[in-house]
Amino acid sequence: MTITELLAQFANPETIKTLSITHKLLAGLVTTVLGMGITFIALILLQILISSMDRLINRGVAPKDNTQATQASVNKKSDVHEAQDDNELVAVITGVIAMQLKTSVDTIVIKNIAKIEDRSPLWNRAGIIEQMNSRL
Amino acid sequence: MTITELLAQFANPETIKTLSITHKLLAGLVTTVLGMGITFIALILLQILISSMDRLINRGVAPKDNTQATQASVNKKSDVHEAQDDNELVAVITGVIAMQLKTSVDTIVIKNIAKIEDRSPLWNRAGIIEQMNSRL
Amino acid sequence: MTITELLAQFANPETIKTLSITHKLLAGLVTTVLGMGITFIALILLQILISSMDRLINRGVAPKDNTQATQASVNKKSDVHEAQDDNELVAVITGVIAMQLKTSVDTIVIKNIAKIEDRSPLWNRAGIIEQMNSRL
Amino acid sequence: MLEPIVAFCKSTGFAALTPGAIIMMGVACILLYLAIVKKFEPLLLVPIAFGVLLTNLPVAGMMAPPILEIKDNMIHTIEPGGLLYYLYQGDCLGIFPPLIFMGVGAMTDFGPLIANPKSLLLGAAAQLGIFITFIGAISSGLFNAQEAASIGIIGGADGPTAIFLASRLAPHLLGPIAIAAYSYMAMVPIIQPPIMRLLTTKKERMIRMSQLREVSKRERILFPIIVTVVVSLIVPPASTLIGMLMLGNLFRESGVVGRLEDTSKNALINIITIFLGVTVGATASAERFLTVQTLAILALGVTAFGIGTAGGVLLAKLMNKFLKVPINPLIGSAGVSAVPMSARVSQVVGQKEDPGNFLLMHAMGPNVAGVIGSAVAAGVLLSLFGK
Amino acid sequence: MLEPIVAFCKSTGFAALTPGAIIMMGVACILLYLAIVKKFEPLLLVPIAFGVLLTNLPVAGMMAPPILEIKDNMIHTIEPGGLLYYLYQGDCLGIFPPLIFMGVGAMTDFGPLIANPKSLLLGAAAQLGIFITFIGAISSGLFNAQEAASIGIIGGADGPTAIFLASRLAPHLLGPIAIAAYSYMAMVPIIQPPIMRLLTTKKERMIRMSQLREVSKRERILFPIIVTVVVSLIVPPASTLIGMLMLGNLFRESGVVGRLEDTSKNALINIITIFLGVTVGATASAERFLTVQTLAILALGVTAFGIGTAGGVLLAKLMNKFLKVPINPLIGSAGVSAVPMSARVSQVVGQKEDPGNFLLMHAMGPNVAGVIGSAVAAGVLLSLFGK
Amino acid sequence: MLEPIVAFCKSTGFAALTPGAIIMMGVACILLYLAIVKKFEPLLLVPIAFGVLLTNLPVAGMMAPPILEIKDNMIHTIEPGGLLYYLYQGDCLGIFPPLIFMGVGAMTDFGPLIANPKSLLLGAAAQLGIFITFIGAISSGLFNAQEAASIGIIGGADGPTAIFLASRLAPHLLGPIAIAAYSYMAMVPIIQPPIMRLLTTKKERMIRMSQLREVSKRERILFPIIVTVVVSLIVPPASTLIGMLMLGNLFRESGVVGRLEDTSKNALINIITIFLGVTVGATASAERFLTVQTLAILALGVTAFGIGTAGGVLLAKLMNKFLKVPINPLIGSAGVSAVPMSARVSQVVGQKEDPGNFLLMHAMGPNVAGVIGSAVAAGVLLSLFGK
Ligand code: NA
Ligand code: NA
Ligand code: NA
Repeated sequence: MTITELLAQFANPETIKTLSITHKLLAGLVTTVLGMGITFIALILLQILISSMDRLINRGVAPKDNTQATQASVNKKSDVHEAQDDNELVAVITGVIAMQLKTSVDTIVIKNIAKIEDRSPLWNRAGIIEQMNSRL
Repeated sequence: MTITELLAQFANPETIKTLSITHKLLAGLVTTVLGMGITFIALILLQILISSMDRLINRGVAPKDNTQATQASVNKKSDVHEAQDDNELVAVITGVIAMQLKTSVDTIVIKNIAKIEDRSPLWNRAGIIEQMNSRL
Repeated sequence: MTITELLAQFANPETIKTLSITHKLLAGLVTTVLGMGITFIALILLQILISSMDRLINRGVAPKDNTQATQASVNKKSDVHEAQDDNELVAVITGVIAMQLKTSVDTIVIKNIAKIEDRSPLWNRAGIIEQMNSRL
Repeated sequence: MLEPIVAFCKSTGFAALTPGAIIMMGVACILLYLAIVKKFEPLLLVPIAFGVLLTNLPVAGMMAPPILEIKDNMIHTIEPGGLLYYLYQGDCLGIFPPLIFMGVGAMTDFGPLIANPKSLLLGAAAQLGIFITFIGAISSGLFNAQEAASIGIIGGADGPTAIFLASRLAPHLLGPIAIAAYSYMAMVPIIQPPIMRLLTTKKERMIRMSQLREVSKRERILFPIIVTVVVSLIVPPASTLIGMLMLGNLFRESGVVGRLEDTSKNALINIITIFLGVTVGATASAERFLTVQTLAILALGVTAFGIGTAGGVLLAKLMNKFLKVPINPLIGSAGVSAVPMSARVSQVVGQKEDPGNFLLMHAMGPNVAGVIGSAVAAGVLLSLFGK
Repeated sequence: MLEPIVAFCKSTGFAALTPGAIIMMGVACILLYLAIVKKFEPLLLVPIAFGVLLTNLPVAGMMAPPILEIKDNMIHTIEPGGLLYYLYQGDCLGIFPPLIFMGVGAMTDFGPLIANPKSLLLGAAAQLGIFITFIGAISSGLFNAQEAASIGIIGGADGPTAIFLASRLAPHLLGPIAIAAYSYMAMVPIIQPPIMRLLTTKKERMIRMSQLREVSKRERILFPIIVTVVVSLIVPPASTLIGMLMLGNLFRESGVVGRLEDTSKNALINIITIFLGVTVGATASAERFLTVQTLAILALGVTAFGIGTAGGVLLAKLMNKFLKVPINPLIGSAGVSAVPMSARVSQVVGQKEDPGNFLLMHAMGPNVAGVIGSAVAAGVLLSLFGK
Repeated sequence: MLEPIVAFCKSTGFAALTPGAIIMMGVACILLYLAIVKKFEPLLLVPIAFGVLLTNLPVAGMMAPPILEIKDNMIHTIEPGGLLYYLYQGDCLGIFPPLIFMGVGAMTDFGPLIANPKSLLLGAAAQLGIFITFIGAISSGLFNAQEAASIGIIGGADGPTAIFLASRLAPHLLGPIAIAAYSYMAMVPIIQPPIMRLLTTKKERMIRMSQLREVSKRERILFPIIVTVVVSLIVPPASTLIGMLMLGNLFRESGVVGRLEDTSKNALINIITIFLGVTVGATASAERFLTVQTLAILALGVTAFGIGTAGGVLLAKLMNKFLKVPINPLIGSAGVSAVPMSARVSQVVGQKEDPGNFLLMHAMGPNVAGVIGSAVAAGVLLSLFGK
């Protein structure tokens, strides 16, 4: 029988019982090849798109040295969304602290998820008012 | 055909196709007259009731001069509900600021919606305890 | 008829109408005996289990004098869950205050329900990170 | 042009306005007055009262069921039902009350009960009001067993339990029962003190009780698990209420799921409270509410509270016959639950005699035990009279 | 091994990708641009736009209904429906918009309206846009009465009302109508000023209005009750929207149910906004959206806003013929609601003439009145053209 | 009087108590111990464990379906179902997991992945565990393809994905699968390090990686849109999970819908987590859980984690054959997701060799890529074995 027929019988809870163990394993192998193949195709396609997005958007942005860049990214983020939890930040801080102070990571965690200030006092208003100021 | 029949056919997605454009427009006009009429009736009735409510409840409350009244209203409001967003307040502040400081309205907005303090620690308790103090 | 038959007829909205008032009252009495009996059995069983739990878990924990114990319990609790509302605390404070200062209970209430700090910045993360520190 | 206007006038609510509807709107306004001005359980009575108002608006049909068409394995909604009809499903399917109980559990500190397990006896005794009222309702001849049970449970002084049982046994009485339950819970400081004074001597009221022992975190964590298992084994129909109450309490005491505890006692319980309150009120349509039954329910409800109070106090006195260290009988009345109000009544009445006597912490024990007690009683009634 | 690969390729979305779907994804991206970069009503347009994107992903079937089997009193789900199909039930059963209105009520201060009840007339006049647009839609010959009504309501400048009516009368147009409503609400500062200047003299625009009186707490509490009863009696089909709007406002003004007010204007409204936005967007499938009707809806929608603005301004001028103390006609335009934006437009246009003239507080009156006005208009249309 | 007592005793849970039920209650207590004392994923394991407890309480029937009567186009509930049955509908209709994913998206920072797109390859490689385990499950002869796929997905180390797939393909295994998934996610620091050390040389483990570039806001906003479109086109069945994950992330990155982001990652995700956890646990009744299958699932699950770890590490080593700038193979193991734990494992194992080497930021890339990877794998399995 063809692989398609095999897969069909394999996928059917009734007919699978009729399959020999070899057939089952073959079907399992096909599934694995298909599954890993498609997973890789999808994620490689994403990789290509994201890399090209990078090239399209950020032209001539040179990486800075560690400390500065970190600083920057931290500040920049905290501008972008107010007081949101920032994994990179956690990373750096935890890393450093882990080496020296042995402070509980919790404290950092708690700080990070300070609830963001609600930016819209009336439902669907915030955006409006901002643009009014820009427009009028 | 009578206007009622016309409206009936007009309201029926099947029969409306059979109506001439003049009939349709007539029906549309009737709808408009009815709609605006009823809307006005409802809101005028509300106006009357609210005005009379005013007369019934607030006897001999003289309006104060702008600044004071504003002050008052602001304070009074913030007594009434703790730290709730108060459009009047926004209005005055925004107006003033818009003239001079050109501060982003957002800041005001954010302040206004500071989450009100939850007044009942146990479900359906707060009210109870208050009145207990009054009663016992 | 047996009590079981009586209860069966009593419980059936159709047949209950056929019962005499005496029968109804008898059935009501049986219900009361059953109900109170089972309620007591359940809660006495709980009492026994909780008392034995006490004996099993806390061996040789002597009660301290009022003020200290209170202090302790208050502190201990606030370690256990951060800033949660603690009825015992309310009790003591309210009691004392009620005697002297006549402060509104609300203020206490409000303090108590200060929202607990969210201890997990990423969904199902907090626990993980803690144990990591312990394990690695 | 006149015709359609006449037609429209016929379609307004004024045309369909009945005296009953007008009276019910008045009732709604009275309830709003009690809730907002008199602060009677506002968190429940405001939504309930508004639900009463909405359901009695003629023609609006906010409780109207949808018109469906079921054919060839498809369910089509020809005309959608009213908003309150859909929200009401959460009540009549028994979904909302247990979820509220989960929030209550996350808010409740069972420490005083764990520290003094004898409290459980008082929490059981105070359920006497439920069953005596049940007999009263039966002997009134106005109610069948299911209805009488739903009325008796008012004596549990516990809103969600009353709504849970009534929605299963007598949904048509949900409105008056819920209104009675919450109104009387708010009136506990008026109902209880005279009964407490009547049944106790000045000497008894002056009994001081020794400081409660500390409760370890481990006990606090084991408690909800034990209660869930034991109660559910003895009274399976009570397991939904008790189980969710204890799940919420476990969120609280485990100390490792702060976000779940926070949500269950804030966002979630508030959302459900709004839906539950409005839809419970919405069951009180004129034809259902303006009946002699309603008056009977209001009368029976207050007796239930009174008898429950007496039951607690009297058992406390009986216990003193056997205990070396006596307990103050005033804490018995707290067994009716109405947390934490009846506990504070115990303290205030106690302080009348001896200003230095702090009973509140001791009264919290029977108080929270009463919540468990009435859930158990509800379970028994459900197993006896449930479908 | 080739076969299954081919088979799988056939099952991908690429195989089923239609030009329409590609265009709709483009539309979704444009909407996201407007929402995120241009800040057009982001709270609604971000979910709506993403819903448009999701519903047009081939094969994904996120709006697919479930396959059921109904036999011997059991309903079995053979194959579950798509996520968005289930969430969409909240729209088409009319559950979500009233709940959003409850949150809006909890956020809205009706004080300026209570202080100046004349505002209600302006709020009524601004609904003219709804009905003129209705006639326009009819005369276009593209729409039946139900569809025309749903398009007209765009002129109400009130998202939930538009979605509520459209979901009842013309669910297949929900997508374009919602998108038009929110886009134009965001563009009010562009649409209104020219019309306002055209219809008013410099002298009129410079009219100063006297300080609004203070509003007592008692008035604030009575207001939602009165509005609910009166509006529901005159236009029963409006009672769901108005009732929930006023319930939310009562939560706010009563001052005794802080937690319910908080939840209804935060957690609850946010959750529903996400579900409503995504599912409303999800109705905009290519075959439904890429039609001449959609273009007509966009064109008619903007006229609706314009006519509404004119209606408010003109009535204000008319009123000045009779009033001793004249009102500034610029506040009339605020009657279209789009709270609080059109009110701020009134102020800004007024300040252009006289920087010392603060109209915002006075414009808030017609502004919130417009919300009530369009709900009433929606009720009328529902009673005329509803099933 | 004896009869009814006997009758009642027969109706208690004790009468119906089975050894299986007792064992399951023990299992529930063990899970609670792991969750509360050992802090194994408490946010999920506490509700799951309590669900196991509740569902195994005899007679309580908290998962009992309702008894309906369908006649003349009406659906009547003769007897309501159990609370957990109703909440469980959110699982088996596939509503809850995507909503949790929305919250996860709102919490997740994809910056490290955008900064280093190569991470995606590692995120793909780590899914190997899913499919090898699938083969293992098949060859065990105990499971059909649907069940084997649901077991394999445990290797995705992603709770919602596992629950989503299992609820579609093998709902009867939901309990053991969810319990295995979350337990092993908590045990990642024990499972991964030995494998990582075995497959890497000290020299490889000491590779330092250059600072990640900054990621612009624009990239952060475009990312979720691109991922949604691309993944949904290639694997349509994955679009629900990926779409909601990315919607949440768009809420976060757009920066204009703070309230929606806040609610989706707090109130909403917490509510759903409670319902999902309890009901997933409630599927683990004794007859379903106490089987040889469950043991096989636990054994297969841990291998899945191990193989996934190996897959990531080995691909990283392979990539180093081609890359000018080598990557540290330790970050490959983070591809199994279990965010952010396995990323921290990479850092800690790396620091064992070189305390100055900070891999965490680099490991976050494969880590979040693993979430996307396992959602894609789930989509493939769904398209192959779904109804
Ligand atoms: Na009670
Ligand atoms: Na409007
Ligand atoms: Na994964």
